[in-house]
Amino acid sequence: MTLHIVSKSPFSCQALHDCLQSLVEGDALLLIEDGVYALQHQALQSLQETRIYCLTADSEARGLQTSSAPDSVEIIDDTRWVQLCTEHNPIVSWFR
Amino acid sequence: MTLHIVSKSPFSCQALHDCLQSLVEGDALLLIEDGVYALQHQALQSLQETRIYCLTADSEARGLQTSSAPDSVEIIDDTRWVQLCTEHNPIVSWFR
Amino acid sequence: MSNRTLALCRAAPYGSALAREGIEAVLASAAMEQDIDLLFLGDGIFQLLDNQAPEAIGQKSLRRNLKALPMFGVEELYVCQSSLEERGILPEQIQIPGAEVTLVEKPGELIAAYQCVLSF
Amino acid sequence: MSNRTLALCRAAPYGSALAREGIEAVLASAAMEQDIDLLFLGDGIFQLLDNQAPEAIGQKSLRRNLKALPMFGVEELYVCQSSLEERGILPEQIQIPGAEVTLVEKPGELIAAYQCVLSF
Amino acid sequence: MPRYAGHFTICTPMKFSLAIYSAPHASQSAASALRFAKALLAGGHEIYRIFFYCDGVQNSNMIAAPPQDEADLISEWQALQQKHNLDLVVCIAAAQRRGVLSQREAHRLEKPVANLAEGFDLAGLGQLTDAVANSERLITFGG
Amino acid sequence: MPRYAGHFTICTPMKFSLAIYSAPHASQSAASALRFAKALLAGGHEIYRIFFYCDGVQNSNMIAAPPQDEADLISEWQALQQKHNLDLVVCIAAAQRRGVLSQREAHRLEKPVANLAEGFDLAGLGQLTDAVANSERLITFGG
Repeated sequence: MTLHIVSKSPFSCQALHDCLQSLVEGDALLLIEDGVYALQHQALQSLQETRIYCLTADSEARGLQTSSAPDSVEIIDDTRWVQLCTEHNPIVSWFR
Repeated sequence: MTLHIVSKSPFSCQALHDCLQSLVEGDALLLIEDGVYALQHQALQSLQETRIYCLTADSEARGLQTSSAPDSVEIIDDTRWVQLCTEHNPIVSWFR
Repeated sequence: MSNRTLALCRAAPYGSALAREGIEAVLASAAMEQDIDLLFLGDGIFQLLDNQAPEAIGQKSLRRNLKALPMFGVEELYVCQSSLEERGILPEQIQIPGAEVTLVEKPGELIAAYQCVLSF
Repeated sequence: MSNRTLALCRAAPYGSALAREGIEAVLASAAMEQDIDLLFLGDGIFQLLDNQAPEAIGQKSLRRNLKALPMFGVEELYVCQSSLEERGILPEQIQIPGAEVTLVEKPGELIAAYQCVLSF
Repeated sequence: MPRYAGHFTICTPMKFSLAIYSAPHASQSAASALRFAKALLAGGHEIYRIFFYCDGVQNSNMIAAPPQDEADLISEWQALQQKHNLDLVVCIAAAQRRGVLSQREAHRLEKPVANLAEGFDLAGLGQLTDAVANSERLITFGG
Repeated sequence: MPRYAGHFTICTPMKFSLAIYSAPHASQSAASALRFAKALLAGGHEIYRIFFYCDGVQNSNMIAAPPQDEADLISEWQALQQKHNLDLVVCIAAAQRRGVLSQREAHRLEKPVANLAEGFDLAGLGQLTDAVANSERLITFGG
């Protein structure tokens, strides 16, 4: 199962859009860097079947209220990030 | 009157979107670099009141058929680019 | 000669250096007593969010720089209203002490009032 | 050990160096006889457009590099169908001599078949 | 069909400044700026200053060595500077962060080598403010 | 409310490689890569190679001098390299274009100075291919 890593804001960049077009059931989505602004974006609301993760360092850096994020989002630390990478293959980065 | 210079593709970047939100009647829009892909984008079709220019060097570089672009688009060279800059003020660059 | 200048701030903080380097240019300008205003538009409004804690990603808070603006005489911050709404951010989440936040409905009309626009 | 690799090409040519440097990495890989396929998605499909003439902007044609792919054994190019449609590009506008263009309806299923994905 | 129009209007010379934020090879914008600068000068206009900021400071890195068949923007800026006595200013703070140093800065920061190309000067952000104040047009090349 | 979950699963060590495309100061992604590399090593995993490509080659520019209160990624990479004997490979073609040269390259290209930091090696794109072939996971840090 694929791990998709999105690092750009969905409000200014097509990265999340292209990624969602390439999601398959069972894939996981990890939000890092400016990708965490997806927590404010409605695109996440429609993702019922996808496990969504968000790096805590990046959401805290930006002052994002993770309490308003969808229930399906799991806030994770770097250790868990590494673990996600061992559990998934391939790993696809969406950075533009 | 403002000259807006857009240099990113409207298919992957919010530059054109943000620019169009900031257009005032009488403003001019210049497409350069990857901004010329706007010739393929429907957003231009709705701009009846805006003079639209496109750098020929950039549309030719990318193999874009300017014949399919809206009538309102004028294909210009670098000399005319300079002239547009003398005729307008302020000049606003939308590059991300 | 003096030119009324607008800094157009469209970059989210931290992901790229542009937000920080934009504010640094504005502070330099204000320190030289040039008239400079700021318009936050698009993802630039995220620069203003409260409770930023970028230590864990190895960066300094950008809000600290923004808070310095009023000390240099920049007391009014323009913010694009539809950019806020698109991102679900409320005006009370983006206050800067000592500065007045003015929501702008038509950014194009604001832009047209300046002789020079620096994009960041 | 050998890994089936997919190069995910999402950058338009010329505006940034990423499209060119991506294709250079693919050519290097193919020259070492590694299995590597390409999926053009998003603005990456613009790399394939015919009649590119970048001399006036001081760059070399990227299509020349793409045309070298079949010589290195890369004969099948995957192209995201909806990316084409969104951009109003027809399949006949993106042919590369010696290579077969395969339109992909579900890029996610293609991606899942690889052990390694290099994003460009 | 778009209109192809010939324009031969003669306009009054104006004072321009450019702000460049991008490195030569990463994006096209530095090359666009160079082309625009040449067109400005060809049109009889004055360039008050070109200010290199953010990644744009890499336009002054003298040890960049692009392949023979690729554009060499650094040399092109230098040639233009010599021909027209341009004021090419590189933001000193942005350059430090990105590893572009003059001899003097290298010495001050205890770095073993310097790589600022001849024809460029390091200076503070005040030079951007000054360019804004003293130019009729300022154009940003970024991204 | 999202779930905050504690995870203490012990997983089999794996062989990772990273490809880094971004300069230290322009974007966050090099810093993210460094953090991820540290987390990998802390988790007992092996890093087969870190390949610096595109603007990522600036991670090996030894004369970058960020202010004292900002992160110094180049030094951090060097420290990590020393501690874990990492294979830090910088794409030679990308580095030439962007003005990052070893002594040997500087000599060959007739440039007066070199600025490749210790601990990094210049090599061809084949080293990326090799990393792909010999790693169980490859992660790209770009943008």
